[in-house]
Amino acid sequence: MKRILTILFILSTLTSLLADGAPLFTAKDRPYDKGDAIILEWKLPATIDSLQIQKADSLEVYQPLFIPLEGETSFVDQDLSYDTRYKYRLLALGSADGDSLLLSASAMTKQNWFYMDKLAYLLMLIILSAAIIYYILAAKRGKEFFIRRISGLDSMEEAIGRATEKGKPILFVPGVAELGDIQTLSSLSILSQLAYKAAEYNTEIIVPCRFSMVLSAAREVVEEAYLKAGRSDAFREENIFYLTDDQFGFVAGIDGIIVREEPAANFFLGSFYAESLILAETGLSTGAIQTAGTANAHQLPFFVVSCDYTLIGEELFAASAYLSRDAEQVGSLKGHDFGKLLVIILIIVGVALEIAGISWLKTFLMGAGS
Amino acid sequence: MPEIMNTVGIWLGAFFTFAIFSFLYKDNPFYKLAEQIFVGLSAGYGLIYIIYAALIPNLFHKLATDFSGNLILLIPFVLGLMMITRMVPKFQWMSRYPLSIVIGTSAAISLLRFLKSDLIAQVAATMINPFETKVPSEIVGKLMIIIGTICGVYFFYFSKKQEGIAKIPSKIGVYFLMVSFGATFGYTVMARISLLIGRLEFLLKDWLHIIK
Amino acid sequence: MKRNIPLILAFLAGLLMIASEFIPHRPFSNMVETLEDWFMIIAGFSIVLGLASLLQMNYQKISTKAENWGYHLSCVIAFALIVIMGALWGMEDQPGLLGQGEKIVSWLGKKPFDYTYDNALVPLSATMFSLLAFFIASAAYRAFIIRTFESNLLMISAVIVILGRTGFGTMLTSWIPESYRIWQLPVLADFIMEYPNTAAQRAILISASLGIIGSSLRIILGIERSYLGGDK
Amino acid sequence: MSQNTSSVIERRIVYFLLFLAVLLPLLFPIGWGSDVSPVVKMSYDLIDQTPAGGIGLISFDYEASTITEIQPMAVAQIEHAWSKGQKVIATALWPQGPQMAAQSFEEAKRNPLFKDKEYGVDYVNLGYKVGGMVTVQALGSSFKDVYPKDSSGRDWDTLPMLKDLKNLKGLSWICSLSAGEPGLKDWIMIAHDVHKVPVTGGTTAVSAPGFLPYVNKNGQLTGLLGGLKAASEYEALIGKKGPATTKMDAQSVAHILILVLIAAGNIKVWIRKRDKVNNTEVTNA
Repeated sequence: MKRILTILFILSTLTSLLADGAPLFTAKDRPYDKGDAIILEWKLPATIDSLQIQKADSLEVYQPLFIPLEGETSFVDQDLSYDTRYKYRLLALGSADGDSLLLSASAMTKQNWFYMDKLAYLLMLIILSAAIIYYILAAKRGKEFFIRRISGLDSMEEAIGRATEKGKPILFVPGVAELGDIQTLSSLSILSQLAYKAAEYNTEIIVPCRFSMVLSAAREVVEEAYLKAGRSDAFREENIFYLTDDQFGFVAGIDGIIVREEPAANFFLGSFYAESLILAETGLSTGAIQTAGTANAHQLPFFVVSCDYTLIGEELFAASAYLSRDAEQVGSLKGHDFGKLLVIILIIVGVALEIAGISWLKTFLMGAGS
Repeated sequence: MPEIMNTVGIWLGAFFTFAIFSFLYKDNPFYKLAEQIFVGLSAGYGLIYIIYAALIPNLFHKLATDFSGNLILLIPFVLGLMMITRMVPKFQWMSRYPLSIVIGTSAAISLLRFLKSDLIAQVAATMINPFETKVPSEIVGKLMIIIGTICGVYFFYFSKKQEGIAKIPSKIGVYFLMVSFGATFGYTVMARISLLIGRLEFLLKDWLHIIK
Repeated sequence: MKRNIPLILAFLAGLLMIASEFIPHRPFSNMVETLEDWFMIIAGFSIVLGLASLLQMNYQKISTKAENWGYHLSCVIAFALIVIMGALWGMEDQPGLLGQGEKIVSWLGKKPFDYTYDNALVPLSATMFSLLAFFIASAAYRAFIIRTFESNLLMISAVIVILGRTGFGTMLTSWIPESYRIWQLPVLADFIMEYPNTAAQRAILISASLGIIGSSLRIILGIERSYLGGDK
Repeated sequence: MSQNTSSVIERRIVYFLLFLAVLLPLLFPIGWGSDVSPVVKMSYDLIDQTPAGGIGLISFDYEASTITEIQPMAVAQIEHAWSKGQKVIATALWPQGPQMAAQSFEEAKRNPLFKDKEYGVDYVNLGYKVGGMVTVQALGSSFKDVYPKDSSGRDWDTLPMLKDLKNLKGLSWICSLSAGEPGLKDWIMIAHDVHKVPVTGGTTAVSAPGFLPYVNKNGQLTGLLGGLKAASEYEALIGKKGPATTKMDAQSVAHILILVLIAAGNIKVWIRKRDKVNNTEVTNA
């Protein structure tokens, strides 16, 4: 026992000597990554005045890589190729000219099979997916879930009614994003409900699209809705059309439609950017009932001030479940709500731990979030 | 000659600028003309651009110079052609294959990206110790972040009636949303005015040479 | 069957992407980049569908002499013009069917395609964008009205931030002593942006991301399939 | 219907007022100064305290897309340096840089005070060199090796102001007007950190926060101009009603107008409500 203690003592003295005294410069492969980064670390005496780190290029000539700010002791060299050896050297100038130092180090990049810092990320993915799938299955087995009122959606019927009364069309803009954007897809499932009702009321529905793939999908969705309503004779393909890929060209075209066709109800649902206010203000000037919805938080204020009803963030994704009362969608919504509870609990626990000075939870999550 | 054509170009730009501005008064022939030219030009621009910037360098050039080395590119090539089958009703079903691959992939990418940066990162960023500093305004601010985030998330809780005591956090959440909407609106004013300044600068400087 | 294969494809594609996120080793590590290139190609082909729709709509308006048909004719002409220019002389450094068009460049100063872009599309786009300056003013005039508690919050925070962003706000409140700095308008505006605004934005982001996660999952699992239309 | 017409007219009035609020300050500059932030003052002091005859270098590391924000800084700094009897060298790490430099010199010479400034004596435009940091490093050993000729092909030796200049150490100050990379960071790392020449910089408002950490006690960056507001502050310091000042004026007037509109909108609603109350009373009686 005593011997072990002695050895430990000597070891610790040695390491502390190393740490305090001798300057140190190391390079090592970043673990658990795709082999694209090397971590450089250094420890230098306090008398060092200026520092520069250099890296050998393909001709073995050292080029400046990085000049650390005062107090920095590490650097991650990124965007490297895997399975390659990289050489570095550290050049330090002391306050007196004779005091300069030159240290070199090298390391090999290596590809791994798992990103360890993504563990929290994978766990969250599994928990959330499991919850959503669980509730979907429960709903399919016949369990009923409650959904609170979403005022923006109760107006939909009213809007279609108004359009029918006036004999004017309905305008539906599925956002300005590509089909791959989930907001566009959510918008299309709302369109499917809306087109079904419009078919029932025998009211025309106009859908301008910014991208060809959105056009294809929108046509499928509306045609299917008319078919379901038993009105496939009334389906008019040319009412779902493409204008242009250009953001403002698309907006200019829609503005023209709004002032000339004067739709009685406008729906702007999906991903919107700067054009939100242009569309909503133009629509307001014709006196249409306007319903908008987007998850792009920075555009919400503009819809809120110019539209009659606005679906805020998640409400856009909840809309389709709310309108259709389809068991699978309602179940999925219940799963999202489980996620919200989890988030609230995590935040409360996290804040409590932080106040207590314990921060492993935050660090664990941060690793996944960065 | 290029100088004259440059001037012609500026006059053209000025004409289109006025044509679009005229929409603010009301819809009129100038706006209708500018709008339709805009749609036509930009659609044509998109076609040419995607041919020169995506199809030629990423596909045709690679296949033409090294066909056997780029065999894998035949997959997107065929998928792209399948997209076009939509124009022929009989083969319309073929376009569903590329469509479903694109959507399946995009859905997975969105799922991962939003889980990471909008869920986990935001939750972690909210785990703060409000009493770390001694500055009162910062303590209040940090408490606001914690309470506002929790109540805001609760506002979006759909599967429970928000009545009685359960209504309070939801109301607080709405108050935070309103403050945020007002602030975002106010913050955006400067950027929007800059756009107009840019257009007027074009008219006054490049076109009329009134200001330098 | 015609419907099941696409659903299986969507499922496999999604699963592969998720795997590639967590596995840093080849062949998974650079899958996202590869697929992004592929999508550009697929989107490149599918633009034909949109253009067919655009031309068909315009043709219909022109041939039936519908209202405003003349304007639709100008749309088609503009489209044809820029496509021909791009095809003949190319854009930027890219040669077209007639090469680099040195002669026309010496006359026009640029390639015709680039000339049209700079002198027609750029001003059109920038002016359309700049309409926002007017709309933001009229929206402020109409919407920021003292009514309910909620709408008052909306208005007050907007006014504070607008004031805080100009020299005017600094002038109004610079008399407030340093110890009560927080009540100086620019400081207060920053406070609102940094704290309550961040809180609300975060709530929107977090809950919307749950919606996106759920919808994506439903798509990958083939539960959500309205984008494929019906069985035909 | 009548209410609809009146709201259409109201909207047109709002649009027209906003148009005037932006247009008039551009035509007739007001010159409202705002408080000068300390980092802008540092940058100003660097040039202000350089003795006459000193040579400053401005690196034009931006292109046409950021001209609105950055060009006014270049013009103001050139005028400032000239007014102190200094000479200015223009270089560029971005291909469009030399063009931006030529425009800026031309603009500065439009000021009657500087119309006699002579090329080669008071300023030179050396041009663009590819390579970013490597170029800056090479300038550390010799200017003439990197720039045997200037941007218009004149030999180094025919330009009198360059006679005694060997390398970066011969400069009194360096300013990188930078819209991205390569740019300011390279100048800080080589020109300041290695050769100890004071470096200042100008960036867009968006990227300014990223550079603020370099304004530290080591003096890696001597002051920083971030965006149009900083440019207008600089113009105020040299007593000039320049383009940045006019644009900031237009911003301020438009902001005030919007506040006035919000007030007017509230008064309108209040009056309408009061009228409605009065009307009900009349009918009741």
